[in-house]
Amino acid sequence: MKLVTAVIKPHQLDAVKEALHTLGVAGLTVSEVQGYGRQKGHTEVYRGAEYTVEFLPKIRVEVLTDEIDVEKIVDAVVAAARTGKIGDGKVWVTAVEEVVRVRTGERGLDAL
Amino acid sequence: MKLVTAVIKPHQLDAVKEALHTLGVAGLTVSEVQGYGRQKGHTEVYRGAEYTVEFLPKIRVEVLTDEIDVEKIVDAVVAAARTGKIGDGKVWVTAVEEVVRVRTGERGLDAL
Amino acid sequence: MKLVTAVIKPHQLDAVKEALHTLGVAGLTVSEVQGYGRQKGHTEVYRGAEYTVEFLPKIRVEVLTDEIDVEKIVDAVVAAARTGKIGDGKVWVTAVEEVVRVRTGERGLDAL
Amino acid sequence: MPELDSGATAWILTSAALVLLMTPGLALFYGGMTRSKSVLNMMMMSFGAIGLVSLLWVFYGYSIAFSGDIGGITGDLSAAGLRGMLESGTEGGIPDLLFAGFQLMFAVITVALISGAIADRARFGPWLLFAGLWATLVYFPVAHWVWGGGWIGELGVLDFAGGTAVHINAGAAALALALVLGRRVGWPKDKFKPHNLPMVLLGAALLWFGWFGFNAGSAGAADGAAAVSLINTQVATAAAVLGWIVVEWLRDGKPTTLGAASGAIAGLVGITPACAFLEPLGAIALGLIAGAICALAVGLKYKLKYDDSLDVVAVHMVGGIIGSLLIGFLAIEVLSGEGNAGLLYGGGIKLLGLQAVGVIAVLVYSFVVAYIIGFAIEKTIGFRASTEAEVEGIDNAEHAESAYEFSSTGGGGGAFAAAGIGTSAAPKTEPTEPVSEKVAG
Amino acid sequence: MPELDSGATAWILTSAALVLLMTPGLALFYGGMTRSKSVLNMMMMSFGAIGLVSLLWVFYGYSIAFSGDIGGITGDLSAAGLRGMLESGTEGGIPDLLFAGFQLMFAVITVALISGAIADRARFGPWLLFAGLWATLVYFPVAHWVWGGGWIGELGVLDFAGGTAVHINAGAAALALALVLGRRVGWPKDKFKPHNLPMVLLGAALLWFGWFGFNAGSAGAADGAAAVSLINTQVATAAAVLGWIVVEWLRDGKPTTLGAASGAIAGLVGITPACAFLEPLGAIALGLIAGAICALAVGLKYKLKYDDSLDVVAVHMVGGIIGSLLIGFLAIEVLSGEGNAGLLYGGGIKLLGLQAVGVIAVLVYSFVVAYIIGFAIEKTIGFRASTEAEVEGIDNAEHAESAYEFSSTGGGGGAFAAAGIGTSAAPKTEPTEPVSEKVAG
Amino acid sequence: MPELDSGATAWILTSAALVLLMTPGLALFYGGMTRSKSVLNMMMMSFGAIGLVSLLWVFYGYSIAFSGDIGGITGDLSAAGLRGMLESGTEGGIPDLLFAGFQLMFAVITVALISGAIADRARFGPWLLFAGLWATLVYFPVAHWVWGGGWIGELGVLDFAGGTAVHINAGAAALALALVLGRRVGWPKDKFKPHNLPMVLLGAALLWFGWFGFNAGSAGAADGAAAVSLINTQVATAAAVLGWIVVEWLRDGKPTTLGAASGAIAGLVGITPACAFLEPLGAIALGLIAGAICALAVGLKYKLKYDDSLDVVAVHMVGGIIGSLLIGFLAIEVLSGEGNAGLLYGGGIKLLGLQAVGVIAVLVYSFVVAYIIGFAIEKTIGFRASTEAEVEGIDNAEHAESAYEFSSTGGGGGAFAAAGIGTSAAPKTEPTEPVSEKVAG
Ligand SMILES: Nc1ncnc2c1ncn2[C@@H]1O[C@H](COP(=O)(O)OP(=O)(O)O)[C@@H](O)[C@H]1O
Ligand SMILES: Nc1ncnc2c1ncn2[C@@H]1O[C@H](COP(=O)(O)OP(=O)(O)O)[C@@H](O)[C@H]1O
Ligand SMILES: Nc1ncnc2c1ncn2[C@@H]1O[C@H](COP(=O)(O)OP(=O)(O)O)[C@@H](O)[C@H]1O
Repeated sequence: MKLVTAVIKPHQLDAVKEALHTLGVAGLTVSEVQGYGRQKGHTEVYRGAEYTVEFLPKIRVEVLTDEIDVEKIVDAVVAAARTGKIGDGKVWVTAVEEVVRVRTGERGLDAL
Repeated sequence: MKLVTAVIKPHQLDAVKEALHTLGVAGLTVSEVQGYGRQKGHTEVYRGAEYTVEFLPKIRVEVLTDEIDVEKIVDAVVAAARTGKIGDGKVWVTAVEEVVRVRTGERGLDAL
Repeated sequence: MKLVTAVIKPHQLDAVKEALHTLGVAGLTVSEVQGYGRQKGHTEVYRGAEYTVEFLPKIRVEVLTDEIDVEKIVDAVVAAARTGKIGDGKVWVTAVEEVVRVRTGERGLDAL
Repeated sequence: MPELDSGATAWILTSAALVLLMTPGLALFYGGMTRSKSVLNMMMMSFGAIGLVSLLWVFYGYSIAFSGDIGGITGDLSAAGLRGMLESGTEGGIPDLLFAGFQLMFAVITVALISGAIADRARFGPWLLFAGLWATLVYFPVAHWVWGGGWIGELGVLDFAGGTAVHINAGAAALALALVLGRRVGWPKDKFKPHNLPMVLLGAALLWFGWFGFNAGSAGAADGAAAVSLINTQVATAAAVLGWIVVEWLRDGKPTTLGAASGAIAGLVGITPACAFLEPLGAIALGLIAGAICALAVGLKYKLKYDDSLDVVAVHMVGGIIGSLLIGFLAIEVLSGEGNAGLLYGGGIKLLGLQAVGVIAVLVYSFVVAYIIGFAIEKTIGFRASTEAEVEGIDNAEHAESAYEFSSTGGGGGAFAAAGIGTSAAPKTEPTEPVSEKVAG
Repeated sequence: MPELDSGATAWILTSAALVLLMTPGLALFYGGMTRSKSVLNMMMMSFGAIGLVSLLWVFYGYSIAFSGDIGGITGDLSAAGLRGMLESGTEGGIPDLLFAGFQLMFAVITVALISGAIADRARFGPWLLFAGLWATLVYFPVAHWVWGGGWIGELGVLDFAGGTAVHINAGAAALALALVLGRRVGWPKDKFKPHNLPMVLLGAALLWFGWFGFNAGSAGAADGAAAVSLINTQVATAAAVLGWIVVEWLRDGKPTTLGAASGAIAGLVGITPACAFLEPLGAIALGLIAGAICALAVGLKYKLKYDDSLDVVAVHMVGGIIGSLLIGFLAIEVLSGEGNAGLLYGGGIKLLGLQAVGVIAVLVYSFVVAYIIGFAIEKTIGFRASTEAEVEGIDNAEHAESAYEFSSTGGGGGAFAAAGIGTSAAPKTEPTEPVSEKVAG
Repeated sequence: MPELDSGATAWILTSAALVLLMTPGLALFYGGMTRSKSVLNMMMMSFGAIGLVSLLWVFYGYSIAFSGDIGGITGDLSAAGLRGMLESGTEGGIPDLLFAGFQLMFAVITVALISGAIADRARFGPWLLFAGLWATLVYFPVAHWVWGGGWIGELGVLDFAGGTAVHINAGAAALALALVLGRRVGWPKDKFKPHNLPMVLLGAALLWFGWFGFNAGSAGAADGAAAVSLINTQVATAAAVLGWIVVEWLRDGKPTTLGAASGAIAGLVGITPACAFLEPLGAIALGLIAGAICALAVGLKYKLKYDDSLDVVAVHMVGGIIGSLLIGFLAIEVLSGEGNAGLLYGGGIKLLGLQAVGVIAVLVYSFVVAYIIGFAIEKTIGFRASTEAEVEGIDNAEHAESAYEFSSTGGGGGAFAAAGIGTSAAPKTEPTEPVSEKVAG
């Protein structure tokens, strides 16, 4: 099994969710992160001095999936998250050795 | 070494922590996430219109461990996190190639 | 490719960011987590009774990198994050099978 | 018809506005103390009380409390609907209708005070029902007893601004409801930490500010009694802040902001019945005592295992008792009237005895009736929310809302806020027009 | 020169302070309803209005509204700069300069009210320009029409504290601006959930409190009219809270806190023109109607597809119309003056007709002029913020700030706060002295 | 004994309540500007000052300031404990005890103002000690100098409501403490961003509102002087809001809400000594100047490297100096008294000279004594918190609390809040009764 992790722009979450839904992926987990990259943050003023806010808010999306669907999922996420502007984020894939559904104790592919 | 990641219901965190403690696991890292799955969210009303809040708050628990304990840990987490109701979450295991304890620089099993 | 994950003390983030910058790492993703470990939390008083706040705020830093740089990055993070006091945190490395830059669709090393 | 005193009228107009502000102040004070998942429900209990009790006061409350007298027990319905009062006159220099408006605010806040005992677990509809019944069966008659020509006032019990009629009354009802509704899930094992302490302090500040209208406005005029009441209110409250935090400092090692805020309220409660009867040094003594004892009284609920969530009993009931009884020690004849000197000022035990009668009568009556009303509601339509609603947050269960929509990284910057998480994605129904189905729990 | 009445003066001094507080109250009420990325911009529109309109009032606003009269349409500039008023006299027992100060507060809040319609997307500079022009071309003359000796007042239209001059006036302008600026990105598909409901309730409470000065202060004295206004304001508002949440309860299944807060404002708006003319039971009827109808009126914007973001039209325009017209049904001759009985109190249709004339005149004039000013600004310097600024947060785009710097885990403990994230790392320039470059967008 | 004027009494009762509210307003204003880990400590410094200074005022403060006179330097102890004032009389139409209560509020806020300079790093106990000593050695005598029959007032220096006695006094002490306690860890490299700007605005609004009592209440009556003070307070403050944000707009490219709030306070401070002596246009000029100069004065601390954390020096000391000196330019004889015309209104240089004497005397005296007290405390029991406490959050270190318990995803829904994280799990001790050990740091 695989874990697809994506760091995307917050406003693209809806599109990504839709795209995954279309592929039949029913579950996912998201969290708030802050990204630092080529995209530069904005400046804020405080008492006449300017400060650069370097980190920008991003959303991390995690989807557990089987080996077969992983490519489709990556492609779907990349397509849905793209705005073409700097700061669109990254998607990466790692191997998962075991998955358990807590409610039932099912393991492996059944747990997805 | 392995990394056990669990996405659980917030109220089960205490039980999971206890269970891990019993197994002698002294450290863990938790974070706030939002889950989307078969469990449906609730509805909120705003100005007479209903909106579905689709994402539900979950806690992600991460535990670094050695190969030997990993099965026990997974079982303990699954048992402690279970309420039997939909939305109980997932537990998964990934391989870790290296671990370092920052304070001492110890590596591998010593770092756990 | 590799993913280096570090759980560090919040105040060390600046130093870690600088250290990575020096190594030429341009991007990273951070998130808020809570750590539970040997370092004990503080106590708060409520209505005359004391309660232990067990979890302590930590920052999780994630850096995607290639195989070659991974050791340098781990060493740099460990050095920068160290205060020598309990609770300094952990750094670990996992294997990544694929990385995509969302903006361009580039894959693998080009995506870093 | 006595002539209108425009200065007195100006002060009571102001005081009425000040007392109105106390109820939202209370909503903030209480709301900040709950967890973030039940703050709206907490605040709605206050706003609901304002809405309902204001109307009942016009319909018949004022009349029961202040119009006529039947055997010292209750007024009659001669002023129901406040009809005919538009030009009726100016009792003591202020328009009668202004007095009715000023007293309306007292009825509202007294009811709202009770709600702090049942934070996190009371359903809103049953609360409104309770509020209406308790106001009708307890507050209106008790106000008559104390201030409307009823038996307590006639007996000679002193209660300048509401130690018995307001605070003991509400505190006893709070105890009854805490018992009827039972303990919250996890209490007392878990800490129920205030989710927003600056909000608690803000609420306490608005209460303090409004309380000048409550106490000094109870003089009914802009005169020396109002002046004494004002300064005594200030210094007793200041002393109670110190009294409470010193107890914490000695006992726990640190003074807390929750303690400072609670101490302020304890001092305000304590000085309420006594404010026009003491010299400032007496008020300071009263405040120190009220602050320190109420700080200790908070421990009672852990000992006796009732979950008075926001300490209405320890602050309002206990504080009201302290203030009412200390009049018997500290009253000054020139202020409290001939024969009413306190024990420490050369008076006898009689005043203290009278005060005790007033205290006990209101305490017992309010407790018993509140218990019966609450019990009846719980057994019929159900007062307490479901465990699930309580655990997942009563705000959503009762009001289909959640209080805050921040994000971890602050205004404007948070990823979840930007992504619309929590704010949800698509509306279930196109909001072209309000939907008509019921909200699913 | 009539003698100074110190009681009346005391009450109007107090009332002026109360009305000033309403504008920050409004800023909180509105600010809590926006998303956390645009709360500062929302609040700044109110604070900017206080700053600018206060000065214009001194320069020429008071004079246009209240000094002299040219054809019933406008005052003159005889009192420009408020010069010569220092000792001028005491109209009706209070210093003229106090009356000018009291009325200043009305001008400020009326302008600020408009801003709720254009939340999340208005640039601050153009807003100030609009505020100044609208105050000059609409508010000052309309205040003259209604209260300064102009044609509406002379006609016999009753508006005690500002149903036409304040609420319909602001509400119509709000509708115009909502149309000029257009809908927000994502509206109406997305839910624009209030980011801080306790803040909304606090704002509503401060408005309610200050409104006693607004309504009862409009009596100009501490007398029976002030007393009637005060109690009517209270009970109408209480009734409107119930009216609004009952509509929600029946329609949606749950009463919301946003509904309770909105209901309060709807009640306050509704009673404003009528407060001194009704008996309390009439005020309750008015409040129930205003609360229920405004609750339903919120649906209009979804039907008609204009994005009046914080429902200024549904609450102020509709509420103002309801209150102004209901005078024609509910006025009591002994209060509203001979020949001014409402339809339900034995009067004729004439008063209702007059009220309708006042309503329509102000509504049309304000809408048209506001639309023209807004349109001109939008087409020249641009009124609406860029889409990017809107999506990423107008607070940063317009004010280089973000509202909050919390962290997920609360005060003092959050990892991001501790790490200085959001608070940024190093200043771009050494802050040894304020930098002089422009801020990059 | 002059007769009681009920209108004057009504207004001073109201004003006393308004001035009391200023201190919690200040707590919010300052508290919102700190980081979220030190907001409670900031607010507690204000609440502690209310508690302590109120009592000292009764014990001997009032007497030193206003009872008797010893060589123009200090009062005596003839009114210690406020004994014998219950019936003493009615100076100028209001009860003496009311005057004492009104002035009490001034003593409280003056002390509280100082605390903004030492945000994030002051221990609470030593702060209370400082507050008591500074009130005793500085505020009480200086109030005597200016208002109690002492040498500054006798000299002919004009200070209507406290430019010297309150603002310069507190500002100079703030500078002294900032120097004694030293810079915060990370200052000036790191940005110390306000954690809650809506809270800052709320605090500024409550200060503004309360300031009408402060300034117009200083008239001691409900008369023309009060009316002038009220409108001047409003328009000077409005002008200062514009003055400050225009400086920002020109210099930084954007107007900020922190600037608007700070500008309001600068304007209020500036107009305080002058409010009853100017015409409204003069007040506007004063406000514009105060707003603009204070905005620039904030840069001083970066130049001179002292960490006046929340800009007490730039706003209160500088603003107080501006206001006090501008009287010498803008005073109008008909208001300020014969021979007291300002330079621009045909007066001579003498008034300006006198004003400068008053400014310098208070500035030097307060700075020197505050420095000595602060230094003595730092060297004995220690004033500044440990670096660890400062970095990890002084709220927990000093008060064993944290301000907020939200969660990233909003009220009721957050995972950490639901899991009880931050709220902790099990109590260390079973809370069956309050524990007695000391809290571990
Ligand atoms: N090496 C990396 N490791 C982890 N996260 C990264 C890395 N590089 C970029 N990111 C994440 O991706 C986001 C977008 O990166 P950025 O360089 O700004 O844009 P782009 O990928 O479009 O060039 C960053 O905000 C950060 O969260
Ligand atoms: N494919 C998935 N990838 C990542 N997280 C998932 C996935 N499926 C479910 N989850 C997480 O598990 C939680 C519970 O899933 P849900 O389908 O609601 O319950 P259950 O596992 O009991 O059927 C979700 O809220 C989500 O956080
Ligand atoms: N087994 C583990 N799995 C995951 N995270 C851990 C583990 N052990 C420690 N951590 C993380 O590292 C942080 C520091 O650990 P701690 O034991 O307090 O200090 P140290 O590593 O210096 O001995 C913890 O707060 C926690 O976030």
